[in-house]
Parts: sequence; C-alpha cells; structure tokens
Amino acid sequence: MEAAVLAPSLKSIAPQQEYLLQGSILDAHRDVLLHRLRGLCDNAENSPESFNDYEAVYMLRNSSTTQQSQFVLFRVRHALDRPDAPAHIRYLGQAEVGDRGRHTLVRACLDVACSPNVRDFLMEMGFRLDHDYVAQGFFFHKGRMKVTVYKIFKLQQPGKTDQSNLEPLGSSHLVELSVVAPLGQEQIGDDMKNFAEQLKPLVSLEKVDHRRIQ
Amino acid sequence: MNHEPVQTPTELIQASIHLIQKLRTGVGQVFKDLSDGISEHADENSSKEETDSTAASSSTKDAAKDKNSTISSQNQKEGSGTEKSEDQQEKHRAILRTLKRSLETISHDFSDLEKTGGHLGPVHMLSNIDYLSLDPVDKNTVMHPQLLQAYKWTNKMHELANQAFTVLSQNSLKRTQSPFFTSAKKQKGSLPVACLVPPVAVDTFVHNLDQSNVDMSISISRPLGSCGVMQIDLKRTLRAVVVLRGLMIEWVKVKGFDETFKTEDGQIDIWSSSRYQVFQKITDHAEAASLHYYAPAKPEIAIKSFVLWLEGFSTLFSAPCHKCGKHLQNNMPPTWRDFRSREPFHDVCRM
Amino acid sequence: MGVSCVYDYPVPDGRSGAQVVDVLQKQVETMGAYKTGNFHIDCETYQSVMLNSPKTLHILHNSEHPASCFAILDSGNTLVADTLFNGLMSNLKNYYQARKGAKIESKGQRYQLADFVLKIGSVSLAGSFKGILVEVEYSPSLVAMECWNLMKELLQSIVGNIAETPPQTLKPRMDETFTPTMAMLQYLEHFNNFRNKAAMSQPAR
Amino acid sequence: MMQAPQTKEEKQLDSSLDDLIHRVRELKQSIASFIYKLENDYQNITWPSLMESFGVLSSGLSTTKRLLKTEKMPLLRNYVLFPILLSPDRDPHLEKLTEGRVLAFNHEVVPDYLRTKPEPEVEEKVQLLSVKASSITPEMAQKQLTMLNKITSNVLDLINASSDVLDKDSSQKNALPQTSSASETNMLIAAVTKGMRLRRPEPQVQMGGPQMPGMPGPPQPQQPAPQKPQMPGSGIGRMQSTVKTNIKAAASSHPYQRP
Repeated sequence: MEAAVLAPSLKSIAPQQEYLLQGSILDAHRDVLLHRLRGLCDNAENSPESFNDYEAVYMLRNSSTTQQSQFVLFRVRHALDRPDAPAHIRYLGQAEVGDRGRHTLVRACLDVACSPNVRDFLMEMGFRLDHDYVAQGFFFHKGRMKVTVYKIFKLQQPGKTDQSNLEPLGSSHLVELSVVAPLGQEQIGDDMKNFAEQLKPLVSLEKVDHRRIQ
Repeated sequence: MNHEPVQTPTELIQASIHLIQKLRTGVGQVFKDLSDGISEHADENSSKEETDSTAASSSTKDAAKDKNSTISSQNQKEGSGTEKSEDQQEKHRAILRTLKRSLETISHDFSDLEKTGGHLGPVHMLSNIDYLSLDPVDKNTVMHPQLLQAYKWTNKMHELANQAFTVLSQNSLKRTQSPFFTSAKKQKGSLPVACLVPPVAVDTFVHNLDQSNVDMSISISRPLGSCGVMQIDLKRTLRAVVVLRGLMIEWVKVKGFDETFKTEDGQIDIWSSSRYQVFQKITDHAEAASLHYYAPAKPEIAIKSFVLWLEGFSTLFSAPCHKCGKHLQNNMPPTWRDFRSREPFHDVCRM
Repeated sequence: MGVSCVYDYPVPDGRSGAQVVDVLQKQVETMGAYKTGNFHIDCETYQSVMLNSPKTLHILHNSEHPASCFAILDSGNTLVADTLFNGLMSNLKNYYQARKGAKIESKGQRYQLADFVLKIGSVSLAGSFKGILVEVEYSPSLVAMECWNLMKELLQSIVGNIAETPPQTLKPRMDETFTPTMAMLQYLEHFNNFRNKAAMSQPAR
Repeated sequence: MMQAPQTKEEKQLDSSLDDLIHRVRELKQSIASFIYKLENDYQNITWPSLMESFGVLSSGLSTTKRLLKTEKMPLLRNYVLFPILLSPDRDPHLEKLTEGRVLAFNHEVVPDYLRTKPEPEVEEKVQLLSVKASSITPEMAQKQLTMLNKITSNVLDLINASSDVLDKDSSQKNALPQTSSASETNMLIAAVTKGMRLRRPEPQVQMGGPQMPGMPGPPQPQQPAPQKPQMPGSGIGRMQSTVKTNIKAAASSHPYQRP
C-alpha cells in the first residue's frame, strides 16, 4: 500500500529493449512455416493464435524550420477482432545494428495500454497521422521469444477496416522474432539466433539494417 | 453341550465360543499342573544330587534337557521319578491324577465343541459386502471400517428422520395458503404448472417481460441445464440475477451496475455477493420479496409483480425515504420498497 | 468506482492546515468512518515547445488506480493509460517539457463509511501547503444526477454549505456514467485554482 | 626388524587403497551428475554435451583401470576379504559409508557384494556358449563369415543406391521452391518501419518535401473529401516528381471513392 501511495509518478521505468530479427515468407509457403513454428514453439497442442490489428502511426514534428528532420512516431494499435481489448501506444527507438558479435537488432521499446480515445488525444497533442495499415496473422511464443507471422494490408479508403477495403501489400508475410527485455541481456541474442537457425531454409531471419532500406 | 433342535446360528456361535473359552481354561490348567509337577521334580533332584550324584546324573541331564519339551517326554520323566521313593511316588501319583482329570475334561469339552460345531452351518453371505470381511488383507484396505461407519450413520440418520417426522407431523404450521399442502390429492396438478413449464414458454415469457419494461433489460440463459437464469439490468442502478425453476423464483442476487455476474472464465456466477452494503441489503429484501410474491397457481403473475417491485429500485439513490423524508439513514439510502405501493423506506423506517 | 465529488475546504485565517485537517478527521471518525489507509494524488504539468499552437498537458496519478495515469489536455480531453505513459513523455521532451516547480499533490487519510469513501487531503505545491481538498465518493452509484441529493446530505455534514451545488466540473456531466476521469478532472480544476492563487500572490509579495 | 617391512607394505596398501577410493568416488560423482542431468534437464541436453559426459565417464574408468595396473599398486587379488561378522541389525556407520544404499551387513547382501565370480546361472550360460563355439570347425566358421560379409555388402549396396536417389530428391526439392524473397522482406520491413507504400497520397507530399511552416497538417483519415483539393497545392513549387506520383496515386484512388 505504502509503495503505491508514495508518488506513483516517480516510479522508475526500467528501460525495455526489443531484440529483433526479421524475414518474410511467400504466401504460398506460409502454412509450412506455421506448421513448423507450431512444432517449435510452446503450446503446440493449441492451434496458433491469430490476430487482426489496425495500426496507425502518428507523427509529431517541430513546427520550427530548423528542426524539420526531427520527429517522433507513436504507433497506435488496436485489435479489430477483439473490440474489448484496450488500444495501445508503442514507441520504438532507432534500431541499432551493432557490431558483428551481436546477432539481433536492438531498439528501445515502450508499450503503453490506453483508453480508446487515444487517436483524438494524440491529434490534439499535435500529432498527425502519418500512415496506417492492418496486420493480420499469427502469433507464437517460445519462452519469452515472440514470433509473429503476418500480412500487411493497405486501406484502400481511409478509416475503413472491413475486409473488402483491404489491399494486400506484396505477396509475402512478414516474419518477426522478437524479445522485449531490459537492456544488457545479450544472451537473448544467442537464443534468438539458434531459433532462427531452425527456421532455415524456409525463412531466413536476419537483422535488417533499417537505414539502408529505401 | 446340549443341542436343542432349533437353535439360531447366533446362539450356536455363542455356545461354541463359550466352549472354546472353557477348553482354553482346561488346557491352561493342564499346563499349570505340568509346570507344578516339573518344578517339584527339579527340587527333588537337586536335593538328591548331594547324596546320590552319580545315580541321578543321567536323569538330571534329561530333566534339564526336557524342561521345555512335550507332554509325552514329561510323562516319561514322571515315570522315572516314581522310582525314587515312596513318599515321592505318592506325590507323583496325585499330580498324575489331577493331570488325568484335566485331560479328561479337555477331551470332554472338545467333543462337546465338535458337536456344537457340527450344527454350525456355513455363514450365509447376505451381500457382496460380507465377502469384504473375508479379505485377508483387510488391513490394507480401509473400505470395511468405512462401510461399517457408513452403516452406523445411515442407521442413526434413519432413526433421527423418523423422530423428526413424528415431531413435525404433530406440528401443523403452514407457510402458504396454497391448498397443495393441505390437500395433496386435489392439487396434484398445480405443482407442474409452476415449475414444469417448458423452456420455450419461459423464454417467450421473459422476452415479453423484457419488452414491456422500458427501464429494464432482461435476458435469460441456461448455463445450469433446465434452470433458467434471468439477468436483469435496471437502468444504470443495479444488476440482478434470478434463477428460475420453471417459472418459480429459486434464487435472487443483486449487485451494483459496475459489478459483474460473470466469473473470469465467462461463466455466470450466481453465488458471490455484491461488495457494496446497499446491494447486500437489497439482496436480502429481494429474497423476502420473492417469497412474498410466491404464488404457485399463477407463476406468471408472481414473477411479473416481483419484477415490477424490483423496478422500484430505479430510484434507489434519488428518492428520499417516504417516512423520514431523508436520503440517508445509517449512511444507507432507503433500501426497502413497499410490496404494495413501492414507496421507498429505510430499513429502520418500515415499522 | 462510484460518483465522487471534490471540494476545496477553506482554511480559516489564523489556523494551520494541519489543525483543520485534524478537526475534519475527528469529525469524520465520530460519524463512524474508519481508516482504510492513505491516498495520494499528484499532478505534473507539461508545456509544449515549438508547436504551432501552445498546448498544456497535465499528467495525474491517483493511488486509487495505482497502475494508471491520466493525461489531460486543456480541452478536458483525457487519456487513461498505463503508468508507463511517463516513459512516453520522456521521449517527447523535445516537444513537451515539464513546468518547473509546478508539481502539485494532495495526500492524506482515506476513510470508509458504509458505501462511502471519504478522503481528506492536504494540497501542497512544490512542497508548501496550499489548502485542503475533501473528496466524497459514493461507490454503488454511477450516475451523479441520481445520487446527488443523497451525497449532499452526507457532504453537508462534513464540509457544510460549500456543498450546496455539485462541483463545477461535474455539472455538465451529471447524467453521464461516472468514470474515474471525472474525479481527476475535478482534482485538476482545484489544482489549477491553487496554482493560479499562488501565482497571483507571488508577484504581490 | 620384522615390523618395519610389514608396516611399509601396509602403508603402501593404505595409500593405494585411498587412491583407488578417491578415483571411484570421482567416477561415482560423474555418473550421478550424468544421471541427474538425464532425469531433470533432459530438455536442454544436447548431443555434444551427452558425448562429453560419456567421454568423462570412460576416461574415469580407464584411469581407474590404469591405477590398478601400476607398479605401486599391490596385487589386490592376493588379499583375502573375510567377513568376520554378519549382523542383521542396521549399521549406521555402514549406512553412512554407502550413502544409504547398504543398510546392514547381513546374509542377504553379503553374497552380492563380496562376490568374485559371476552367478552360477551366468556361468552356466557362458559355459554353454563356449562349448557351442568350440564345436564349430574352422572351415564352417570361415564359410559363415564369408556368407555374412556377402550379405552385408549387398545390403550396403542397396542402401547406397537408394540414398543416392533420396539425396537427389531432396536436393531437387530444396532447389525448386523459393520460400522467401529478399526484396519482399525489404519492402515489408520498409512498410512497417517507415510506412513506405502505406502512406496516403496526401501525407506523402509532406514527406517528400519540408512542410511549410504554419501549414495545417493532414486532416484525420475519417474525412477524405477535404483532403483532395489540398493535395496538388501543397505539392506545387516542390519537387516535380512527387507531384507526378501523387496525381497518379490520387487518380488510382478515385474509382474506389466515387461509388
């Protein structure tokens, strides 16, 4: 009780890092991958958990001309298939590739669940909608590793998320292997590397340098 | 001993047990006599040793060796002892006589026992339970003692139930005016009317009830089999759950609007109470009301009037007490609604 | 969470805040309320930097909802989020900066009286005492309109005639289902009043 | 004088026995840890670590054997172990020494623990087998050997032949389907991280060039209509290429919005 009463605002927030590997699989071979992941991951007896999320990315940038290039992105996501689940804001830092000894991308990561009026709220704070998409796919976990296999859909008309309004982006599913953990747990990288090895040659999960992608 | 022509097995068993006991005392007597004789014999040997050690040496050895041995060898020794002296011989003869007498009693008792035993037929097994007692490893299974215990309890319960029945049958207290309890014959058909209503009829009834009450949303589900669970939301004031058996109200629970009747796994939870004192109180009153409006002959009217009464709580927080004109009494709002007028009263202002 | 009303309890001249709080606590205890621990509400204010239109953002925490944080904009638009929202704010420090010395908080004893929750808190701005806020919550009810008269009866026996009308912030939303946000808005209004008063008295000295 | 050599011998025996006990204890420990690993940690055990454990065990065994054969080790078989006292009672000292495996030095366990020869039945079996082996003539044995060799080589040929086929199959399978493509990966990651190809035409204008100070940002996605007139205007005076792409993108979105 006391701890909660004493200045909740001063509670230190342990900086969380996301360790990330990415890859993709062609739609035609998705089921093979799902089958393999089901075998590799926990809860093999259940059918894989699916998700259908709408994500909108909001941008806040300085209005002064000198700092035009600076901006902050907040990713606001909510589940379309579970209306009672709360929306959440995700802040992702710049992904660091690091040296050869590090197996994964590392980026700062902050997930905050919030009330559904978050979109209006951010707009009022000065954020602007940058882009949005719908992600549909499956989600697995093994220990604290999380694997998502999902397809990205563009919204043909803004604001409508029904299936007829969705246009698939490319002909592949994005595959992401990630762990969110406090900073400095480098051995996670080894675990993730080992896991990624087991998905080869179906998918090769790599640390993709986001700066080089155009 | 004596065999009367008609003896129950129990009596027979008792008789044989008695005989066995007799036999045992007889055998005990024999052993006692024997040990007495031997000790005398040994005494006499040791006194002899001083005078005539060589002659007695062999017999002492025998006696020492045979101290723990059988009756037959003992008898031989007795025989060897007789030669010693006239005085001794007389003593030995007396011992032998008593021994013989005891042995005769034993053989007599034994033949008696045999006779009685002959009459004993095999034990008739009444049920499978009896075989349990034959299980040699009954120490490993606790079933038999448990069965006995259970048997004892059922007996006891039966007895108490009988007593209760006699006491209650003298008491003619009647809770309802329903003729069902006074003349069972005539009203046989009345019970099914109340609680043997087909589910479809209950559903349509509840649906109509929902339609006719603007302030209330009523839904019915059947998570417990045939019993209907009616969930009532009254404005933004309260939620109630009513368990119906047919069209009979069996259980009422009232909670606050921000509370839920769902357990974590989505099941309906009819047991837990509200965390607010107000709704705990109202639950008590609602139970009283469900009894007050109970009418097995016209179940629809009973439920309708109960629901109407419950609707009176829509002004739970806004209406002052009809008697004292205040909102709060003991920091509680008026939690009682009159059965007829639905006027709000505090619990203590009812009188 | 039921309807709650927050009132600024005036401290008469010549008496210290602690004395008044003490009197209030005695009074509440004689009514039969019993202590159920402490409570704590704090508010930090952020000012936008270099945005086209200047904006103010208040971040409030309530010990009644220890895992949540309430972000309130000037318009009253409120976001309820995890306490991790503070971490998001630190990522926005180029755009929103905390106003110095503007941290204001109310803390004190929490009492339970039947279904009522009473909170008597002393308000301090940057460490110095500013006033007393009394919060009365009627947990079972969710609509202020319905239970206002009932609450008024109890409120008047504690804070007297200040509770003649519902709190200003609550008035337009009397018929809405009450949410924790509404209580926080009331606190924010009081906090802002305290700050303005402090700002007015400051230059005078 | 007689005492001296005896004590020397005894000393030697003592020390070598101590050595031996030490070795055996080590061996026992490694076996115990191996068993523990097998029973409790079998999920994480890997083939190399398993082999490593086996290596440790076998090296322990061979050192023990070597120790028995060294010069310093007196010939143990010359010593006779004679059980002086058998007792059916529990012996706490013995229990402690054997870590609770042997509770008492009684008639039941002694034959098992002090045995120097195999059990009679086993001996009988060995006898039977050796008799059978000696009954076969060298010619017969040779014949059987060649037969066995022939069969084995036949089977080997068969396996080799089918393995070639299998290898070819699997290599073909691997070669055929392309399950992922790097360009798709890059495209998807770009979309997720930077919003590429996901932005609506209007915001893309802003992304293409620096925003004019004071210019209102793009309206909410819920109101697509008012966005339209803004689009070309904001692009004018900026990069020509972006304007072009925008017009194209806008044109392509029209058919969906009209009906």
